[in-house]
Amino acid sequence: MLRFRTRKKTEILSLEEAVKKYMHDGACIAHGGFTSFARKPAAFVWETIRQGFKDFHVVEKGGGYTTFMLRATKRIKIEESCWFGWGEMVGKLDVNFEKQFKSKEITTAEYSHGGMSMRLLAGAMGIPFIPYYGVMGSDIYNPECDQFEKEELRDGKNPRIARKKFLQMEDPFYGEGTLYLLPALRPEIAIIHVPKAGDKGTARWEGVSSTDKELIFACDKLILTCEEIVSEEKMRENPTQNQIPSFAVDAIVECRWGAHPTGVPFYYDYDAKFMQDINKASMTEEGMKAWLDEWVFGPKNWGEYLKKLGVERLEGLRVSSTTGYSNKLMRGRVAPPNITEPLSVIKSGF
Amino acid sequence: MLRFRTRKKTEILSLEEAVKKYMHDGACIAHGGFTSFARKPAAFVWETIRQGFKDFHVVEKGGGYTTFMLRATKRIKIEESCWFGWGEMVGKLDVNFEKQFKSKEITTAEYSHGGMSMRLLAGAMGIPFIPYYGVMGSDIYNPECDQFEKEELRDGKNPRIARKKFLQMEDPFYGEGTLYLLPALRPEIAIIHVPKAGDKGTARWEGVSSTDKELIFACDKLILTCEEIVSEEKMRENPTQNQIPSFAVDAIVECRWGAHPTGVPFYYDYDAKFMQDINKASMTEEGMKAWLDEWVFGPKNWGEYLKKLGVERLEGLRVSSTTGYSNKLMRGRVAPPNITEPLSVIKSGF
Amino acid sequence: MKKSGEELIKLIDIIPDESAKEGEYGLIELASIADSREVRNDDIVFAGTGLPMLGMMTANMLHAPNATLIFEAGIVDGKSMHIPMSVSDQRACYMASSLGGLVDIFGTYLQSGFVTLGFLGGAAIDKYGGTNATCIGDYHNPQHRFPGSGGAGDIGSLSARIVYFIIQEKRRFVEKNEFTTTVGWWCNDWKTGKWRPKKEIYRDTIFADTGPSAVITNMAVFRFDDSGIMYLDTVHPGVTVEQVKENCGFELNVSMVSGETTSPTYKELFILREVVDPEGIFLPIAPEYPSDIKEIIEKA
Amino acid sequence: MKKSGEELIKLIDIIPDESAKEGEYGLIELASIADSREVRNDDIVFAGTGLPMLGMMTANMLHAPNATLIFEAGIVDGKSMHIPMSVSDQRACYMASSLGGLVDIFGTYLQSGFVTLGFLGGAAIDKYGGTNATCIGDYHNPQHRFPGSGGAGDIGSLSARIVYFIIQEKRRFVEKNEFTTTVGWWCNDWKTGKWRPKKEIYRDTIFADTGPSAVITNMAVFRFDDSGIMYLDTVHPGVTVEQVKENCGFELNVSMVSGETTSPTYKELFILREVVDPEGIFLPIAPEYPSDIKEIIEKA
Repeated sequence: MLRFRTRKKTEILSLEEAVKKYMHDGACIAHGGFTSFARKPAAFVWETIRQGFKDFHVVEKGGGYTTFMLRATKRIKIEESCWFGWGEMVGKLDVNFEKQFKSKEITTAEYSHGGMSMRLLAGAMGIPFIPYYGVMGSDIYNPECDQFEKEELRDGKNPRIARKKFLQMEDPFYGEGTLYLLPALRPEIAIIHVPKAGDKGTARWEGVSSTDKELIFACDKLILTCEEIVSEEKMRENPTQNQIPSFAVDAIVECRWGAHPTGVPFYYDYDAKFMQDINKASMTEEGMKAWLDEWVFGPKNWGEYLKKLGVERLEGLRVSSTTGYSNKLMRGRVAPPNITEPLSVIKSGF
Repeated sequence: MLRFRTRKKTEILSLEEAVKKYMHDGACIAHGGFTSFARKPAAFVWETIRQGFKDFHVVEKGGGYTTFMLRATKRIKIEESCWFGWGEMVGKLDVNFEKQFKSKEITTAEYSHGGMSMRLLAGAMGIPFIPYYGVMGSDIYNPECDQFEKEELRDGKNPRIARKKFLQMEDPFYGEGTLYLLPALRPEIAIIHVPKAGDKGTARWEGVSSTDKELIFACDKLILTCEEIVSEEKMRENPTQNQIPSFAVDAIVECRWGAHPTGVPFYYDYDAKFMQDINKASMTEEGMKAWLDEWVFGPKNWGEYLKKLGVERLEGLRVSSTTGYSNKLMRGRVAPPNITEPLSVIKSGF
Repeated sequence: MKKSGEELIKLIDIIPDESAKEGEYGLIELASIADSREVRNDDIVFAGTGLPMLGMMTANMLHAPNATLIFEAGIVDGKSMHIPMSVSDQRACYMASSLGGLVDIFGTYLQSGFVTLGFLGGAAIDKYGGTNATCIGDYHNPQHRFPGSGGAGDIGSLSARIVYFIIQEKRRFVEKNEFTTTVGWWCNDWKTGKWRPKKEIYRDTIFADTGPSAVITNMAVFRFDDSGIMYLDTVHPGVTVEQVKENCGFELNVSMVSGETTSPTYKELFILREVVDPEGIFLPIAPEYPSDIKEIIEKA
Repeated sequence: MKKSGEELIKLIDIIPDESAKEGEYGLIELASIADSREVRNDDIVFAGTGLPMLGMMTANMLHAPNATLIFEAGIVDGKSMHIPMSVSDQRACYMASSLGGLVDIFGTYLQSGFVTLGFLGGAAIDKYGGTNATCIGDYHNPQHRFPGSGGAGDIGSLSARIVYFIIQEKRRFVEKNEFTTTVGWWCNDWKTGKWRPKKEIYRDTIFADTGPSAVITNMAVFRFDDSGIMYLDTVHPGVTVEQVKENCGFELNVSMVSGETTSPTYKELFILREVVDPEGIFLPIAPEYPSDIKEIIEKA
């Protein structure tokens, strides 16, 4: 979508201000990070739920902690995704998704990871579609399995919903047979959690990118939440390491532990225990309500949420500066071994 | 082009060995770097010319020093590009290109930078084509200006030449009008010069990427020339900074000053004077021949070429470790000012 | 058992390469090791979360040290010291060759044919090797609704070979999936709506030849015949062909059984338990080592 | 003149903002400064090599400190201390916000509409604002053959506004280009092969409204009327309308001349000469400063 924009003056806002200013009922939103492990904008979604916004059209490469929370509070109306589960540490199933899918509270358009990634890439590049080879013959491309078509959402009235789920086409250039054309994804608001942002918007992360590089440009408005705002000058000493150029950023929110219970490489680890507890709570409506009252609606603000988590819990997530994760975190039955060099490398090199 | 490969065992070769093993007459080749400034694989092309290989099909985003050299020695038969000039410091015109285009010694397919970049991206992603909006209405898309069609190169016999230069298509997904479909670019051999490579293939550069990230995967065979081979372990301490994963690399050649007279950020600056001299020589056939005899065919090997350049010249290209370029290089009429902070930043910040 | 890295490495060398006996290993362990044997040293392996990781990491310590592991969140050839709980776990990034994102992994590496082995778990598979991660019942009004494809669909259609790890249950081994998430050797031709062999639909393209190569369960190893139908290849030690048939929801071809699945060796079990998943994240509690092995371990 | 950074900054503040007189500046200087005035503070500017850089960098020091500069090799918002000789010069990367490649710059930033001002040089332009960087004569048998589009075609069709910097010569200002490399306000509709206004061909798309906004030469400033035809807007001080017409290859519309191009001020000249291109890479030797300005500079 070629749409001309003026240079964005990046503004620095509080969590409350940013949610209030940018969110609205029915917004088409997308979150950065990966499933329930890496850099989900948890605090932003937490505040969004508290402020009562609803009826979202969520487009996301894979679900995770943030979509789990939105579903648990019935805030999603339309969802385009490739994975509707959550937390791999809890068996991947989201009971609320299953319920709301069956009751048709949520209408979905369903692709695969590769397909959604390509769709975001097309969105970032401003082209309306992109070819993709993945999952030929799957029921993902069964015309009868298109809920948007069934619900008459593909009538062209909603500029964020493509008129077709996909098209098949013969390659006219190299004679390589049939492939799919997939429509671009163009969320209105993307929220990405990063460790560090410069005060004019330049930002970076370490570890996996997920589809964040594409989200930055596929959206109309980009909000960064971050662990720390640093001077723009500091960020620019090594520009090769910055994935987010300043001109793309609308607002920055400094929010420590803003991805909890998911992790931020080199800042803190994921809180598997916390998510296992929520998952248990989510098995009944009352359980979930009690959990939400305690952890989402209870605390006065994000600072109070952190206080409630307590020092011991947060300290337990402290990472090693060499590996970017906690070498001590208890995740299974047994404490992690005290290894400082990969054994596969010791044994046979790279 | 989905084509299954086995894991490449990266081999470390000398410059002579690598050229001998990988190059052949008629090969479809592509070079990394940008024009005549950044990281052109100059030594590799120099050795290729010396070993006599010819009739190349060059696909490249923009020409530069290396295509200039190949044209000067009449080694190119087919060229797909978006810019057929060279050295911006010498007025951008390549007299040999003009001559060989007119005499039809070189047959071209001509796009724009954006178009060639998108074509390389499609090549890297294994899709046969990609949509692009750029340069609608230009004679670049005048069906009468397709030399490949005219020379009957689009008959599908050459797997590296698309059956059509482009197609026009109406967007069926968002109703955004007409756009172009451009065929993927799929060179056989790509040569990229990088500052550092690990001994198993992991590599990185600093500064601009040009289209190197796409070339890595668009090609069948990837050869890296580099300033230094370091231990694989060293490269992996900061994986976020590596652009080239080890599995993509076929061969590595350690070759100091391997991009001269173009530059390598944080290693050495471009040698504008050297290129101005060649450009002058290229104005006559005798001039060019004398220059080639002296600088390409004369030295016994790349080491001798460096000796011939001499300490003073090489020292003059030494870069500052802060900026990655030479703060002292004489490029215009006046020596560079002794500035250590950008004045625009001092005056009004970022 | 608390051993240092060096002690573990030394033990790997001295623990015997002999087959363990029934009862000395769990079936998940046996299956993980069977999984690991599918990895070749020159493979580029795209692995999903969970048991596929175990197989790949075991292979890396033994016969396939050079096999390259990629994970969908963007990780290439990480050298984990602690097993990741997910394909985006920072533990998987340690000493990686490069870190990118899904467009790199799916759009580029997978789609341009670098991946020679897709290593997947799955909830249900049909006799054509297609898997269903989406729903039971009508798509729009399902009895059960699962998370959907994730990366499995892509990996399962764009890798040269695909190996599945699935729990052996009647309801998980079905005649034909109600929803095909990842295609097997037969699939719908959407031009005609017909269920046909993939080799015919995609004749002359590379997709004709990509597909499931093996299915490994806690009871057996299955492979596919020329017509793209699953058959029983080997049964795990102590498991009978009859038992496998009882736990399979379709008429299983048992005419090509080649024998018993090779038992894991003590060395393999040691690597799996003490090096790959010593935290017990994916592995259940293991049977004890026999006394001679225990002695070797304790002496070290 | 050898001044430190701080001295230069101080001088920028105290050098008067008064118009310089004819003879106190070269025409390239005048044109560069006219160029700089086209930049708005909220622009994202995609600049080509050479004189467009001068205009942009001058604007950054004056009325448009927040305008963002991008270069095609992959550079976003670099803060150069030394003027780059090319759009890939490492000098352009210093203190950049991010460094990527052409796919980022063309495929993403430009194609998705972030660029509000394309800032280009050009060899030849026609009265519709299309430029020719490819050839003179028949494409297949040309009299002259040039390097071709480079990034100009893309920038010239996907930026909201485009400003050209072109040397004023009869052969460079033509009725209609023999080869349209970068489209102006009219172009060929390849469906019909007809030469038509771009606004009609691309009606209801954003391309209807993208196009050249100004052409700046060493003699004058040109703009475009509603039908997409170039007209003379201002003539540079000391240049007559007649002189411009003599150096223009088509029948120039001079009915809308709005007056004289505003002269550069001493402050602008000082910035251009001493801050932007003190090495004299793109600027020819400049006339001397008048004595009062020289005195201010020397005293600092």
